[in-house]
Amino acid sequence: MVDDDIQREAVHAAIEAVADRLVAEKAYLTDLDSAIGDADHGANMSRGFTKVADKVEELDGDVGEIVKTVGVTLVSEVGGASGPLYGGSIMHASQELGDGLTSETSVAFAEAYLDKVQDRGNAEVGAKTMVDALTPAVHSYKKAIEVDDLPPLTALAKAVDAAERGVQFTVPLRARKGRASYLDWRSVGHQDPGATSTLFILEELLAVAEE
Amino acid sequence: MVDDDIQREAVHAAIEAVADRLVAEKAYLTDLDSAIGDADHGANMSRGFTKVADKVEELDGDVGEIVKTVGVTLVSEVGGASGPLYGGSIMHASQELGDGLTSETSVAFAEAYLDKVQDRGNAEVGAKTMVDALTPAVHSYKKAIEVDDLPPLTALAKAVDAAERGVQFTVPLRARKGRASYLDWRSVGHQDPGATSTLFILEELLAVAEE
Amino acid sequence: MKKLINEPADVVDEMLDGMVAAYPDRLRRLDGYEVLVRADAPVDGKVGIVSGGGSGHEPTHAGYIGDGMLDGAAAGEVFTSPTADQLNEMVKACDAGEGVLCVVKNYEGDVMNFETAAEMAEMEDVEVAQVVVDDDVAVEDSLYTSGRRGVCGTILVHKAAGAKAAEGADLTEVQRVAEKVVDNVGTMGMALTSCVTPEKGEPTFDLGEDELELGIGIHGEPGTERADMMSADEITEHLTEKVLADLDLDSGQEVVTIVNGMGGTPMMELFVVNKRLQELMDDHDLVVHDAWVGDYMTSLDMMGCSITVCAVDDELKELLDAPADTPALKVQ
Amino acid sequence: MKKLINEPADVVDEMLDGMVAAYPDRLRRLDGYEVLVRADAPVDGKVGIVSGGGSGHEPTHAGYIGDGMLDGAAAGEVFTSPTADQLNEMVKACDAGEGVLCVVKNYEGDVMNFETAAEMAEMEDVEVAQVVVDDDVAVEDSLYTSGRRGVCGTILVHKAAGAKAAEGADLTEVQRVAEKVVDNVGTMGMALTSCVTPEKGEPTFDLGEDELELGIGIHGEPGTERADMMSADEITEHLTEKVLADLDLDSGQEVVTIVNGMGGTPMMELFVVNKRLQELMDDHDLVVHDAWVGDYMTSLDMMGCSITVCAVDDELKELLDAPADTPALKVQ
Ligand SMILES: Nc1ncnc2c1ncn2[C@@H]1O[C@H](COP(=O)(O)OP(=O)(O)O)[C@@H](O)[C@H]1O
Ligand SMILES: Nc1ncnc2c1ncn2[C@@H]1O[C@H](COP(=O)(O)OP(=O)(O)O)[C@@H](O)[C@H]1O
Ligand SMILES: [Mg+2]
Ligand SMILES: [Mg+2]
Ligand SMILES: [Mg+2]
Ligand SMILES: [Mg+2]
Repeated sequence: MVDDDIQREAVHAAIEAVADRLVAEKAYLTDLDSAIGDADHGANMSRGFTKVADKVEELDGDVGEIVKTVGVTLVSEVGGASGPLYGGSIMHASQELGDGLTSETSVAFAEAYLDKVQDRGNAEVGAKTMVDALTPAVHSYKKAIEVDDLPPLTALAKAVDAAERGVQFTVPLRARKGRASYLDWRSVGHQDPGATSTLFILEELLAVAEE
Repeated sequence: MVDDDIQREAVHAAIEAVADRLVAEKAYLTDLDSAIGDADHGANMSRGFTKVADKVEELDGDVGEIVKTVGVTLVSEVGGASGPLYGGSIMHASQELGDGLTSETSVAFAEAYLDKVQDRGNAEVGAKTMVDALTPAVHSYKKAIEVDDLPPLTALAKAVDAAERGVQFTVPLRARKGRASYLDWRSVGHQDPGATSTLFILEELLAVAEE
Repeated sequence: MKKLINEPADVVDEMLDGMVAAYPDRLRRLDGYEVLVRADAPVDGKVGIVSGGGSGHEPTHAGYIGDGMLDGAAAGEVFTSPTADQLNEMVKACDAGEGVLCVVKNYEGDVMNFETAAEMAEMEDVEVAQVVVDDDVAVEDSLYTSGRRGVCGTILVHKAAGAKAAEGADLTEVQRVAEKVVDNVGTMGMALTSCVTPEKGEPTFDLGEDELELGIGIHGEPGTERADMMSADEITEHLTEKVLADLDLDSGQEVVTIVNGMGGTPMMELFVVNKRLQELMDDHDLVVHDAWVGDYMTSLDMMGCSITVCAVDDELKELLDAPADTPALKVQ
Repeated sequence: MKKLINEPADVVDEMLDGMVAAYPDRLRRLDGYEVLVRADAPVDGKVGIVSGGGSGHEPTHAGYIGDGMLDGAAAGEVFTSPTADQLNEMVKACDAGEGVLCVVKNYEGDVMNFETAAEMAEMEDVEVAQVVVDDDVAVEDSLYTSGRRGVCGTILVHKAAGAKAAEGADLTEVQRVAEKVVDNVGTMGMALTSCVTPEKGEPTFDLGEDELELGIGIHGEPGTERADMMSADEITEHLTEKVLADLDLDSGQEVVTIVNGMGGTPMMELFVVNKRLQELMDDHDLVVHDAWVGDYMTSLDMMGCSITVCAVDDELKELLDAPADTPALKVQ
């Protein structure tokens, strides 16, 4: 069992960093969503995480409970497609953190999160969604820890790098899921907003972990 | 009694010239009406006189009858404020042309026309309307013919010159009648559309008369 | 500016045919005229109520044809009063021998053409009465104007007069209630953008991104005043205070309010305005009998709104609440 | 772009209060939620019909609350599906023990949130059924899309299901007629301009003065195709042929048509479109039972329109003609 207080603080710091980042990137994410969606992804994400930051501040409880509250809050604040995808999946995956945050539980969390996103959204890799950033990130993270036995910080850096490639990978794709799919071939050449916000979140988690 | 055929031809030529001019000035008149009215004076006048030109072509009858038809056609084609003012007044004044078009009857026509416009629209000189172009034009015409015994062509040239001053006179005025009056002081600095179309018509009558 | 039209010159004609195609059981077009009347006009034993004016204010006027409101509506060119012969034809088609009330908005063109039409109809033995609506408080009724304009309050005149006529009242009575509305109603409008007429194809006036026009009419005329951009609450306060200052109502007075969209304003925004309007009514101790929100009297695609307040007594409440069954307004 | 709003973040909240202020006898807001329900919800002995989705489509959804249509409507942020907890609260408030039908437009966000809400409500012993509307023929329902979108045909689902529920039918029957509409309706839309969301404050997409977008949805998404500017007749022909090709109706089939404005289109233009639409129905030997024209399902201030055709049998005709009494749609 790890030290609850330290973990709580780390989670609080991470949430704050993510919230700040998404607020800062609000216009950018909305611009991406304007091109192939409905111009609200920035507003959705910044509204959701601002509320999360407000709420989680007050929360005690263990890390699993805090993360679950993050998910619940996102579910009830974000709406749209990203609300249930982000929020519902975090909520679901938080079960893996019952014993606190360790290398092992973080891998389990990441896998459960990815599974739930895919299960709920029914999108394969290559459908030009957040799944395209998430899948390589989770795969890299898992391999770095479980196969290569690297420290979590290094593993997380690899995940960020993988997510970045995933985001770039969405650009030339024709969308098959989400609103971008309505555009058919016209979606080609545009970067997916949800993949991008996924990358931003991972980048902030890494930055906080590095401190 | 003057020669009906020659007069008919002159009237036809005049109507055609007026119609052509108003069609050509459609955008300009509408721009004037945009600034202090509702952006339709050009459309109203060109629609009305185009119909008049179409219709009068076929008409026989004496000059008085032809001119009456001009008025009736304007009344039923133009609408707005300018329809009854132009059309109704021409209709009314056409009675003065029972004996054909002479110096005397043209003065009577002009006076009757001005009276009717004032009677119907209830606008004094200085209210920033067509009356401001019309009044000096009719006054000059009457004086030139009845007092100074000048030929009709010279008298008409003086009328045009007077109307031109009337149009310029409307620019600095605050409107008291017509839609421009709703703008109150904001109407100052703009030229009245109806005074302008009155001038254009007189200019064309002069041009045809000169031929 | 792009529009869903064919030739600008055909837009009124095609619109009228499109309306009849939408409501073939309710509306009939007078052959060769830009006039719509009730399919069953004239209605036996009933005073006819007609209106009309320039087009571009849809659903005004023809949208209000039907039981409990108008018998006929004449459609002029965009923003141009219909001609007297059109109006005369409409009046005759709506007369069942009980006479016809013409509801005229106070613009010189409309007034002159309706007057001529009335003269023509009277020569053919139709009894005609007129009510001139001039509810726009933005324009002072003085020597220096051609009087206040008729704007959104006109709808309430149609409604009250139409209900009275439906009761079987005679022309004098119908005219009386129409005039009662005119005496008790005030409206003030504003625009965020100019409208674009089909003919001109460009905004009638230019307005900066940080400006708005106050005291506009419904014909794309510039307003009486240009102001810096304000919030919805501030705009609502400004318009409402102007109207209330003009009406000068006693505390406790019952009123009907209208938030009217100018055609290009999303309904979402009209409800935002209504929220503040109802708070203000409360602040002024006015009792809101009914609150209307929608596009009743528009200016083509203009973004903006007007606020109307009408003081109502028992008679007007009953008439405004009475059933109406028209394409644009149904009260049951 | 200027709007009649206060803070963008407050616009949905203030709109809902403004709606309740306009219809205090008809609408009630669930305390602390962005949900409106009938003032008298739940209605004893009646299956509840609820809908909801992003805001910005007014009068959809809350405008259709009332006798013969919806019992409740949840309003998400602009163009963003409401969250599951809001939807759950609405479902519970509209359940009188007979169960609730959720009318869902086919967007992944809406579907996922409604599904979650249904699970939540069922855990609290509310019987929930769902119908997913996907009438937009612009989007092919294939492996390469998330399926067709739900657009203006949704209004007909509300109407038919609402009428069936008002008859006292049970949940299965109500769901059956809702699905019958879904199986028989197609819609295709186009835009002359992009809409402007309060948050972004600028057009979602740029469109040249000589261009238009075909196959748009109702969220300011760019369409499936950009084309050169066309006349109203050409546009109407394009949209109608697309819808008819999809529906593949027999000659003589009875239909209900809708010309729906996107929010910024003057009604004048919608009637011009309707004129051509009705001619085309005639050319195709389709028998128009009813032709609707108006702003039913909008995209904020977007200029454009959609055309909906729904094949109707005797049952659907009766349900669509049945009385309804809501702020935005009254049938008597
Ligand atoms: N079925 C899906 N599976 C996975 N991700 C999806 C799916 N649908 C949408 N997304 C993601 O959600 C993002 C859009 O989120 P957002 O704009 O907030 O919601 P909405 O599309 O409802 O407006 C997309 O960029 C995409 O990454
Ligand atoms: N009461 C009036 N008396 C004289 N002329 C008037 C009066 N009202 C308007 N006018 C003239 O009519 C012109 C406007 O005509 P037009 O734009 O065709 O009609 P409307 O004002 O109905 O749109 C004004 O410029 C003015 O010269
Ligand atoms: Mg989006
Ligand atoms: Mg004009
Ligand atoms: Mg005009
Ligand atoms: Mg969205």
